[in-house]
Amino acid sequence: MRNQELAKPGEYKVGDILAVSAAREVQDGEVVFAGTGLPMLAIMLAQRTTAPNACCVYEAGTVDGRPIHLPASVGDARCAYQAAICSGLFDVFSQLQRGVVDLAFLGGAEIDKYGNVNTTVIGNYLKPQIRLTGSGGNPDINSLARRTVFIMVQEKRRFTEACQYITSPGWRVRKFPSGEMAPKQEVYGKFFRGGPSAVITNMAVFRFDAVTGEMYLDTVHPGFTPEDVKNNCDFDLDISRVSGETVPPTYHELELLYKAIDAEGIFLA
Amino acid sequence: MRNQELAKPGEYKVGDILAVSAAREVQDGEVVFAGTGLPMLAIMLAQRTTAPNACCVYEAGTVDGRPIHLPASVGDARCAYQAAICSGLFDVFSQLQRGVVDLAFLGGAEIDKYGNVNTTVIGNYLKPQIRLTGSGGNPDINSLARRTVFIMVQEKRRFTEACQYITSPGWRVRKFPSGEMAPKQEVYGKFFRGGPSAVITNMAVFRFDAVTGEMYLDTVHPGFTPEDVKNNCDFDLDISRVSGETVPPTYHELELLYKAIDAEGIFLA
Amino acid sequence: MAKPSKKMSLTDAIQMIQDGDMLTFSGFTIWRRPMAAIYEIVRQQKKNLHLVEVNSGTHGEVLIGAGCVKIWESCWIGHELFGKLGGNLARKVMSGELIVEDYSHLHMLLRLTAGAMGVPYLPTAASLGTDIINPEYDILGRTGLRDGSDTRIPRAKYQFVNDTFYDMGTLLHVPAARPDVCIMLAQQVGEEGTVQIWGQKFSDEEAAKAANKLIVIAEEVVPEEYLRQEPERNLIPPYLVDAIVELPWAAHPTGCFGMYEADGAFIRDFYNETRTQEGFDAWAEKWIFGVNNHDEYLEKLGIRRLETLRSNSALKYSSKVKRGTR
Amino acid sequence: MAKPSKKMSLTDAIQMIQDGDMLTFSGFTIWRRPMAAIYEIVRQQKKNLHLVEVNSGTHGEVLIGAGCVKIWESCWIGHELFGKLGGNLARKVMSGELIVEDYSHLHMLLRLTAGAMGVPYLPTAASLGTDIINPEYDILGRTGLRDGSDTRIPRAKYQFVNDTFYDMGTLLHVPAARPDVCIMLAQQVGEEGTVQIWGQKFSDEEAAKAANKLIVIAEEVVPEEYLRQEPERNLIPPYLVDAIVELPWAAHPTGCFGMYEADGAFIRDFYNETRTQEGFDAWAEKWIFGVNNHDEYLEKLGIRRLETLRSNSALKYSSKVKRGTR
Repeated sequence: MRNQELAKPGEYKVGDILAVSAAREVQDGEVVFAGTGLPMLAIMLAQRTTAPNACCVYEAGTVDGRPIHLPASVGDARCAYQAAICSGLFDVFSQLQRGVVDLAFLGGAEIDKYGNVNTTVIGNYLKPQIRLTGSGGNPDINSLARRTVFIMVQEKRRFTEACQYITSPGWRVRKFPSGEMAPKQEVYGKFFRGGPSAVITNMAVFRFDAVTGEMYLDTVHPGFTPEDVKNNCDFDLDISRVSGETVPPTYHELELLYKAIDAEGIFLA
Repeated sequence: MRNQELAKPGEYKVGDILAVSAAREVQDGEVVFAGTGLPMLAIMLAQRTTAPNACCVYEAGTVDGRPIHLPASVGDARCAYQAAICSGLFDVFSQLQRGVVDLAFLGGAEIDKYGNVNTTVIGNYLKPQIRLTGSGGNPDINSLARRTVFIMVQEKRRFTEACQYITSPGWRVRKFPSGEMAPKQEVYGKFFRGGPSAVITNMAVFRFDAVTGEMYLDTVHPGFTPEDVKNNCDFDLDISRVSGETVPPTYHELELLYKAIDAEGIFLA
Repeated sequence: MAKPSKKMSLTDAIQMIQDGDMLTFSGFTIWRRPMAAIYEIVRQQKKNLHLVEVNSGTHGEVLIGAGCVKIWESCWIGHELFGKLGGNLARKVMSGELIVEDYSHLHMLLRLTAGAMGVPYLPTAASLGTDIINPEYDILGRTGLRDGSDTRIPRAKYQFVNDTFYDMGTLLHVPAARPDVCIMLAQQVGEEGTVQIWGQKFSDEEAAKAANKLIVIAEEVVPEEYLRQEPERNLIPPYLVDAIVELPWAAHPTGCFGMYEADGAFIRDFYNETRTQEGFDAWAEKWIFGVNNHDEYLEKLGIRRLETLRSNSALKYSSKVKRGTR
Repeated sequence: MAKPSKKMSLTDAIQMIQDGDMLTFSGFTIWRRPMAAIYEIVRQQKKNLHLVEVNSGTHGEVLIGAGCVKIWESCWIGHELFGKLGGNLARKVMSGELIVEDYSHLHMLLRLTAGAMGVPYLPTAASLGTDIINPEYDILGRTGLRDGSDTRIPRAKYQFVNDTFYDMGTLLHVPAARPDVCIMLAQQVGEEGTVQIWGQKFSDEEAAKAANKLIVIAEEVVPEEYLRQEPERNLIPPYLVDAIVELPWAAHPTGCFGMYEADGAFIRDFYNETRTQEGFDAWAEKWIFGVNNHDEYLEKLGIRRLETLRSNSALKYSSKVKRGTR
């Protein structure tokens, strides 16, 4: 029998609750774009629990792979094992733009209250204080998937009033040529399909107000209070709508993560 | 030893001189787009004689096939035999637009003095007297290859002052929105790469004046006079520049055509 | 956990198509057309279909001859060596029964590619200077169908646009096509729906991905793991597939790479016998309405005829069929 | 008749590249990068290169660290798990030594796709609303390089265009990229130049076809007929190939599907040791200038290290390499 009992604080690590919380965002039958790392654990865990018919697309060009060893990158040969399709970027990004992707997992160095994300520079773009990796597919995926879920580290400097550089679009974005902020719906026209639906950190799960597009606190991981989270946000976080505590991993989920999905200890050291 | 002697009138048929004349338009190392029928014979003959490094692209998606049985269509499985690539239309038409195609063989129901071709309708387009097959890839290939060679039947009604409908662009074409006639160079801008370089019929070989873009008679097949050809043109054909008689097939070429290339008698009955 | 099955009967699959739907197909001229599905569309008497295809062929001639089609957007119709034009289309366009919108081959390919890429148009330099882009010859426009009331029909046939990035000159924008349904004939489909196509892919990938629904007629349904052993060879993932119908010889009389040759004699007879509407009706009575299903159609063709068409495994085409005069 | 051979030495192939050339590459992040060619570019001390690539990785970090690059147009650089950012690029962009033009992933892919399709731009809805398309952040424009004097640099970074076919809203046009040279690493190449790639194709097809010249670094040169037995598996025809160089392990330390794993430890060392210019120079002295050719590089790595990375034939990746903590 699978042990569906919840693990107690101290029996799981930060990565575990991140992976489990992310997995719970997947609905059965969805087409999911996932990047390297925790997103892989999340989709693989979801496929083994509540979303057996979810299909995972990796941006390097594999569709619905069934790896028997955890890939260490979306370009890894392991992604292609028992995949339906092994093609390339043009195939999968065209499908993304065509509208087939339901959900995507993304990350970022900095996020603002509208879910805009920065992975490009710290400081002035024209004279960067720190240059980061750049956008990758983050903005494309975030533009064109129906829902996105961000997995982030909870730090005051990372949860900011307004991103120094918007790499990836949230619910209020820049409308060019003027550059003024406007709702995503207005900027995307008939291409609008949705946007960030959750942010998952080491402390909490956040969601976005359907009208204002502002982030609010939804659940707090066991061991933290809403105030702890608020203190780790640079903007004035709405903690009035907290729905409760984040459900921790079950023993069955932990077993899947450590014995099956990441048996080699690649992301869950 | 190969018999390189020229065959005498009566020893070869119309299809033979068409195929041989067309083959002679191929330069070694060229990338050639060919359609079903005589163009296939022409490129295969050229590859076995003067252009061993010419490469044939069929529009259904095969590149540099080495068929051991003559394809009956560009979509035939025979086109893929020992091909370098077996892909699809997007691949080969993108390469065409990219500019890799040196030469293409095309046909048509009607041609005018500027090399415009009609394969769409006879009569008024809006109330057609006869509906033909439509453009196929003819205009795309003719637009984007460096040189094109048309293989046609010589009839007065087919060699016309101005096509009733321009399916495929010659040296003077329509410039929209006004629709006035203008040089192809002007309409194509930096996409201009060339245009029809020869028309080969059952009676003669025609070429085009580099300045005016008008068709003139180059060589006449054995057994015909320039006047015969002029009488089978509805426009006032320039016969002042005839360079001589079309070189007939050699016995070696005929042997290749009948014993090797079209051994089953598909196009050369 | 088992994935939900998409296998169904041909009848059920074709019932997914509504009158007035915009359709597209796998294949090229007389190759790998989903003919069994075409016959079933005629049997179910679908009406006012809007075909959008890179080129047409025997399948289009059957649908048009049977009166199922209202609008045809494409660039070519005929039967290659076995019939030099589309007699049924010619008859119906000359009588005004059919709306024909002419594009060129690359234009149609790009229209489906745009649909598959999720963009409303693509640029091209192909076929500039021709009457294909003559604004006077925009038939859907002349017919008043570009008013936006049918959201599948773009507001213009083309646009002329100057390139300001590299000063290449004036290009065309051709509008995306997003058919309601693509019917694809594939050699092999996995039990979950992974599609493998052998030989030339034609414009199948673009057609399938541009469409909102995909019906796959499979010569063979095979274990999903079998196709996944070499995912590089597969074309379409299961989540794009809405229906799977397993039927052998389902492209007949068109050809199917690695499985069977085009039946030239059958196509030539079709071409010769259907130049008139009476001729078409008689032919349809014999080959479509006169058989109740695909099995009966195959019985009527007979095993000897089919075995002659069957491909040689090494060559991927038949070495038995008589093709020329020698 | 024998076709002219395109086989040559790595030295000769890299001599086809001129100072100032616009380059692009096969692969994705730390996978199937033509590393042996990258090292040779550094050895030949090419200058002012202009890289245009969907994403970069270890190869880009080597070229940038060595001072070969003037302009980098891309969307990402790093080493995945083995180094979270591109330390050499970061250093040189922060010091103003390198011109960086940021696009998004799909933008860069479409730029190469436009080049491969022969059109000057493609439309997309990706990354609207972001600072990537902020006109203030058009670095090539700010640097005065969009004046048309370099015909490879488009006159604008983007255009905003309204769709009037389907009223989809405002889209972007991204300009085509047409690199002078693409360097591709392939598992197998035929004697005449047919290229076969195993596993994910990444953006290789677009990169190769967008470029004016194509240099192929092949793990194996095989008989042409062998690859032509299954032409559906091949990616690039011989006439697009300008040079073939046969070198085993030529992607090391990046991985090569079906042949060998990425050498994570080697990449991590590179990342850690090259955060400063002095560190880079010492690393390059050891691994690039300190060996005369690819054979010496492999000798230095040693057979045991390479054999650990070698793929299992059934799995297509190594089952021997230690990857995680368990």
